Amino acid sequence: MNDPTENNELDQLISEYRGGTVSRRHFVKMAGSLGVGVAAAGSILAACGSDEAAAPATTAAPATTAAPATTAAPTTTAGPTRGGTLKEGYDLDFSKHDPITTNWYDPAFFAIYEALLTNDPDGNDNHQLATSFSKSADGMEYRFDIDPAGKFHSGKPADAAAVADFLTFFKATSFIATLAAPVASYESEGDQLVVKMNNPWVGALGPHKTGYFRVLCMDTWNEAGGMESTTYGTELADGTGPFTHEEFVPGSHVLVKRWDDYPGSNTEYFENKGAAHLDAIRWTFIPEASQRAVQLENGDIHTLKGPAPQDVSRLESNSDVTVYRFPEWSGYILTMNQDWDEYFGDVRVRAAIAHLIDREAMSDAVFFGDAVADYGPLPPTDKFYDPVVEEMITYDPAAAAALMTEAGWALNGDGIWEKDGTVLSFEFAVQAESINEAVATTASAMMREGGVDAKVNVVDRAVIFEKQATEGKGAAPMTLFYWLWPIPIDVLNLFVNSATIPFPNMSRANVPAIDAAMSAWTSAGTAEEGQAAQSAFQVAYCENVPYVPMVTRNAVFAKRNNVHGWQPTLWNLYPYYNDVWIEG
Amino acid sequence: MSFVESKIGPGESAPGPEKTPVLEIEDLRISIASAGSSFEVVKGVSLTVCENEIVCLVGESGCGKSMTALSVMGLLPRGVARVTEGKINYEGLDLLSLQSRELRRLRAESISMIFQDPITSLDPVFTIGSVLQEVVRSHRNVSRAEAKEIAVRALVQAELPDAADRLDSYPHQLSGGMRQRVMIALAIALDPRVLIADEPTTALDVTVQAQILENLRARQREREMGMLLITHDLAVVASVADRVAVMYAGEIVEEAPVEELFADPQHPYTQGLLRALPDISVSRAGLYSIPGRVPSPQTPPPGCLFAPRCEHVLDSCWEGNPELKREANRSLRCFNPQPFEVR
Amino acid sequence: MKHTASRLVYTVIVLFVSSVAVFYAIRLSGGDATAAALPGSATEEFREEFRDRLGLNEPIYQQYFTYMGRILSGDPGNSLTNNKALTTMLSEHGRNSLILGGTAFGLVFLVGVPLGIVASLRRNSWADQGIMSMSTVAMAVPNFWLALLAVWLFASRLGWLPSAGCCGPKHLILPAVVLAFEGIALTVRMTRSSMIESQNSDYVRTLRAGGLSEWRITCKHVLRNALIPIISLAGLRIGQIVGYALIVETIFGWPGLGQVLVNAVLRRDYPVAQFFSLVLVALVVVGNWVADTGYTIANPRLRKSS
Amino acid sequence: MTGIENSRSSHALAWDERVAAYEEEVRANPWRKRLREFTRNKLLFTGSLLGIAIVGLGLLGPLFLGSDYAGQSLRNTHLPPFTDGYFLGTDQYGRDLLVRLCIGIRVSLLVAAAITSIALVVGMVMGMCGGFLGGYVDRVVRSVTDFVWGFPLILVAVLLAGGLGQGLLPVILAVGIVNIAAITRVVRGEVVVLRTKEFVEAARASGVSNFRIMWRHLLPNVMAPALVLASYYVAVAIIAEAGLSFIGLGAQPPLPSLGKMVADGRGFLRLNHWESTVPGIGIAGLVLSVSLIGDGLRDVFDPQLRHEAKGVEKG
Repeated sequence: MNDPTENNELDQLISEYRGGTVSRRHFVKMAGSLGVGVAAAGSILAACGSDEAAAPATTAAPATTAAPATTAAPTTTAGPTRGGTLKEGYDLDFSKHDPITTNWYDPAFFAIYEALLTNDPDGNDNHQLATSFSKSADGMEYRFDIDPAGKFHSGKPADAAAVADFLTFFKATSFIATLAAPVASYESEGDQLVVKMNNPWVGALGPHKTGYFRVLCMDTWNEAGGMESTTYGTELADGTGPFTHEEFVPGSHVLVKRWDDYPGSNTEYFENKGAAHLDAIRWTFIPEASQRAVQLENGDIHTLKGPAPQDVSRLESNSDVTVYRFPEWSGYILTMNQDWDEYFGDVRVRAAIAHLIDREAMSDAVFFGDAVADYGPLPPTDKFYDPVVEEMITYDPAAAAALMTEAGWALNGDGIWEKDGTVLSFEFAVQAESINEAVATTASAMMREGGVDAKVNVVDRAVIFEKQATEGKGAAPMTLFYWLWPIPIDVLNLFVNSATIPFPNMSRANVPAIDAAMSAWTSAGTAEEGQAAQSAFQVAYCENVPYVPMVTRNAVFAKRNNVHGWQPTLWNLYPYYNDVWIEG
Repeated sequence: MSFVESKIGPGESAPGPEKTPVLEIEDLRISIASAGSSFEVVKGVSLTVCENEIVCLVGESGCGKSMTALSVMGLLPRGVARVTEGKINYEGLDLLSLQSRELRRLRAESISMIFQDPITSLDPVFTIGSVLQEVVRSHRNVSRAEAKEIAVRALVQAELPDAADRLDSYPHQLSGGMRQRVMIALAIALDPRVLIADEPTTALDVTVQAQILENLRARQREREMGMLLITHDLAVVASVADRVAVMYAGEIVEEAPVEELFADPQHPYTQGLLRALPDISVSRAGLYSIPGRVPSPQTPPPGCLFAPRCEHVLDSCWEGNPELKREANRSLRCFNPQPFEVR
Repeated sequence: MKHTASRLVYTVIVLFVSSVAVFYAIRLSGGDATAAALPGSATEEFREEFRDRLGLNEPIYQQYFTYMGRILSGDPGNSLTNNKALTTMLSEHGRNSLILGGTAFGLVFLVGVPLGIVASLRRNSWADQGIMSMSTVAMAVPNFWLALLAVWLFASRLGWLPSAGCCGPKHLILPAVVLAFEGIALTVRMTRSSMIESQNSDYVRTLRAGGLSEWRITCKHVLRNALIPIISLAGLRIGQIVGYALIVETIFGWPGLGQVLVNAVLRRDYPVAQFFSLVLVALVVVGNWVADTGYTIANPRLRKSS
Repeated sequence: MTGIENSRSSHALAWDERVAAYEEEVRANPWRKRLREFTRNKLLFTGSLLGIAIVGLGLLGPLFLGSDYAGQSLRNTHLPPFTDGYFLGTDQYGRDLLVRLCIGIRVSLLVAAAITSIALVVGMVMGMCGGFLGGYVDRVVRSVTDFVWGFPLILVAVLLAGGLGQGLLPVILAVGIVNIAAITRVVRGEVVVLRTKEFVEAARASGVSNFRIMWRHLLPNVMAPALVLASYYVAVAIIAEAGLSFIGLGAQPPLPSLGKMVADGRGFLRLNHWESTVPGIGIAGLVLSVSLIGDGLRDVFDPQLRHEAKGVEKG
């Protein structure tokens, strides 16, 4: 079902490349992310008449990005060996292993839990907990077959009733569940889970593949105290995944161990049909960005997510290491809190700020080119991306100045916009983390150049939440926010919908056109309706500028070459661990 | 004269010329280096100490008498002061040419020394018994028990009360006088031939001073040691000395048997010192002090070093430093000696 | 002994005052405890209920007494972020910190004292001047920068040592050396001047006059006297190591008390932040007391009074 | 005593003059001797030269280079020294490292000055009151200083930063408080000795008020040792500020603090190590110069300490 859009994208990419708006390197990267193999990319380039298409230098990068093609034929003939602890370096801190109450989901969710479905390396739907599924012709009902003999780690049954139990509760309690708003109910009928829709929705399966919709055992969860539990997710967790929860130390590490009773996965593309090869997996949070690559190079860790951007090319040139890079479903955005009406009440001010951000320069400077500019809410790789946004809030300081003047602001003696005694000078709160700080520092300097004085205030993790969530002027006027979500449109809905003020609608945006576009999306029954709704959303977003979209970085994963079966893809946030084994 | 009669203890006959010298210092010169420049603090001192004889070296502080004493022991502060010329003979051995190891053997065994400040001169972290025994055992190949016996005997001889019980005491548990007795015990434990005492009573209470001196003198007499006693206190000199050498600004200016010196001081500096003694001048108009100050090493006077302070100074005194002239059993360094008047 | 006892009373008072200071400092800091414990989606009512449950809505002095009561009863509570018992965390991370801090502490004295002795014995020689110049420079190099340079050289460039992690002997080398570095430099200087002072003391002159060998005087008497003031400053070294551990453990990813504390402060995990600050302060205070007692034992002048 | 002067010969007078001239030279300007010691003192000389160079760079540099420490040039990032007109190169945002070094030195110096002033003033007052007044005042002073003295500085700062938020103020307060204890201890020790001196006893006997005695008689006497000590604590302050900025508690971006610059550059050691090497050398140089000056000052003002340190025997 993805193929048509993919081809459209590919066509578009080729035309961009021909038109000279996309560099060769960029092209290869993008093509790789779209599942085009190296050879194919090379031939496309050749067809485009690039004089250096076949230069050896170009093949180094795509060799890794095109990994989906190469894993099909592993180079080693020896079979997987059992045992060992996979040590994985990780660039984010850990949140507790409870899909219902967690703040975000971690790679351990992919080891402990399973969702109904997942994406295969090509982005197609594949089974996980469900053994098969069907969709009714009118799009109002989905039926998932669940193995009646399924068990959670605790030994409690993981049958259709248990799954329905969880999803029903989840939909009723978690704010994340609004992602699946068009779902009317989850019910079990014998060995089937029946998902009934309020309206046919083209995006219905999307949320159910994410980490939050991973199925846990409600009985265990309730026994541990339910919403008020202080133990679930920290001391215990009960899912159906191939590994069991062992240890959870935020700020340091997380440990899971093989579940020997794992019955095997329903996911077709996993080669391992039984219990996991690995004895255990240990994820270590490495807050110091530059340490991550060093630890991988030294063999202290086997695999890694998120090396510092400046270290990526070095890792790529290391013959012991394989690097995977593709655009992430994420974005760095500036929030502009409209409770600070004097600054951001006027859309022209917000648009002016958006015109001041030189996204290409930011991408080069902070990410060493490993990022793409965002001119609208969706990353350019999203299948619903509408290039029309590229003409709207572009980098254009002159346009910014014109807008400010039109809105009645004038530059004061310090070169900062001022209107009726209000100086456009405000706090810009940023969470203490090196890339966040770098993005914010760059953005702040760009704004200052255009007469907007956003004073960076680096704060702790616990404080940034207050700066974004507190009602009224208790929150900071501007903050930097980094979102990461496999189905961008769904999470963006949360940030812009007037129903989610004040949090997570951090800008307190209340734009009827956006609300309307979002509700059109959640009631879109066909791909065409979906595309129309999303295009409308993107245009409304760029016209009203609730946030300033800036850049989407590449997700970068790396592994040492003695690790096999570890396969990060564009489509899931994290790799799966069923097939992973360590050689030697 | 009254000073001599005040002498403590048995006033045995003055040492005769037949006595054998145990320590001979010849033309000793010592320099101190400081802040890039160096200057002489001892300028050609010659001195002889015989068996069973107490020689007192007298002078104001800073005149070089302590340096002279330390140079005998080879204990001049390293890197700061050094002997530039001269000879120091102990029973025919030239101490200055000895290896440090040989010199170390002589210390305590043949020549020992008592220092001015008993408070700081004992290692605070060891008991006095352990230090005494350590010294004994470093020279004599004896058992612990024997060393302890020697230590106790020395302490008894130094008249430390309850000597045997004090072995396990730390210095801070003893009074100043007791500590000086420990120092004496250390010095005499190994029966040295020469004992050097540098202001041994200066830091003590007046009541204790006499006892310590008496004890020192008794030990010296019974062992017939040669003793070099350094002091600035003429009362001490009068009470124990056999012969006296007076030092001024690094030179010996007068040397004589004690009775003769007190009866007939010839150098104006000696005369001034005597005149400054309270029991002489108290009947006169107030306390006497020698006018002026000791010349600083940076600005030495051109001729006789005492000229700027001398009552009887001549023009010739400003032109050249007089030689030390030996006459019978005394010597003198002066161009213009005048008879002593008690004023 | 009376001295030691009164120091003990004083130590207890200091501990009490510290506990109040630490408690207030952390409680008054900004940031919401519920941010650490609850998901962003939690409602305000639920947050309020949570604060009630933790007693965060009571008057702060009452919170203090409740809290101290729990600590003294041996159950300081659990972490807000992962609900681990603080006592368990203390034993796990405390062990790591003891390994690192103990090694650094050992290095400070095992390296610093001998170097200082060598410098003092070869005074004004090239060895002395070399050691002293290096210690002067070493004191000027900030340890966080040193840590970066060490990682860059030994981990990145040469690949001899791991850049971070726990807990093998190889992982220990870099953080321990970095942590000890300034302490070593200070100890070298102190040992040297203390040795020189001791060498020039009157009692050493007495011992020389007693004919003892230089070697014996130095090894037994000079050293013993010179080490006394160094022992008395061991307490300060403990404080320094504890303080720097906050930085060094974070840089090297060493899962000790310091790293946990910094993390807890950053995420407003009050129970952990309070408890671990208190533990570190207690460590410093008790360390000072032990050093002081050691000083008393080593120094006969304080041991018995006549 | 009087008789001699009449009979003074021309020789005697000539020598008197020479001595008098020498003494006059020593007495007339006690600073001259110190100055001479100053120039002769290698530590002080080297330290001062280094210090003057670094401080001069901080103060004068921006006059010539401009003080646009925040200005970015994203096309010129990570430049090594001597490239494209950037003397020390640029950082990750293409900001001129030389300009940032200059401003960073200023920040370091200002923070160190603030910390040391606080420590000096409060420490002197507390030390003098404790040492002179004795009794329970002294007991309180001693308890407080002993209490603070043993506290790990970084821990104090982390706790204070929690309470006051990030920025330079909590750093100044935290380091200031710990340094107060250090100064207080020394001043108190000096005053306890001075209290028994004749001139103080005399002043007290003649009914001079405590405040006046402290102000007129004690202050001038404790000033020199306190200043010498303070020079050491300038070094402590510089290192502490850098360390705290390094872990993100000090200066907020884009204001450059040397510690923060080291932290910013740490990710790019492989790429352009100068980004953290330059500020690192800046800190080390600053601290080195301050501690050399401190050592030198101690030699000049406190010769006894020097003799002990250099091994010249007393007496």
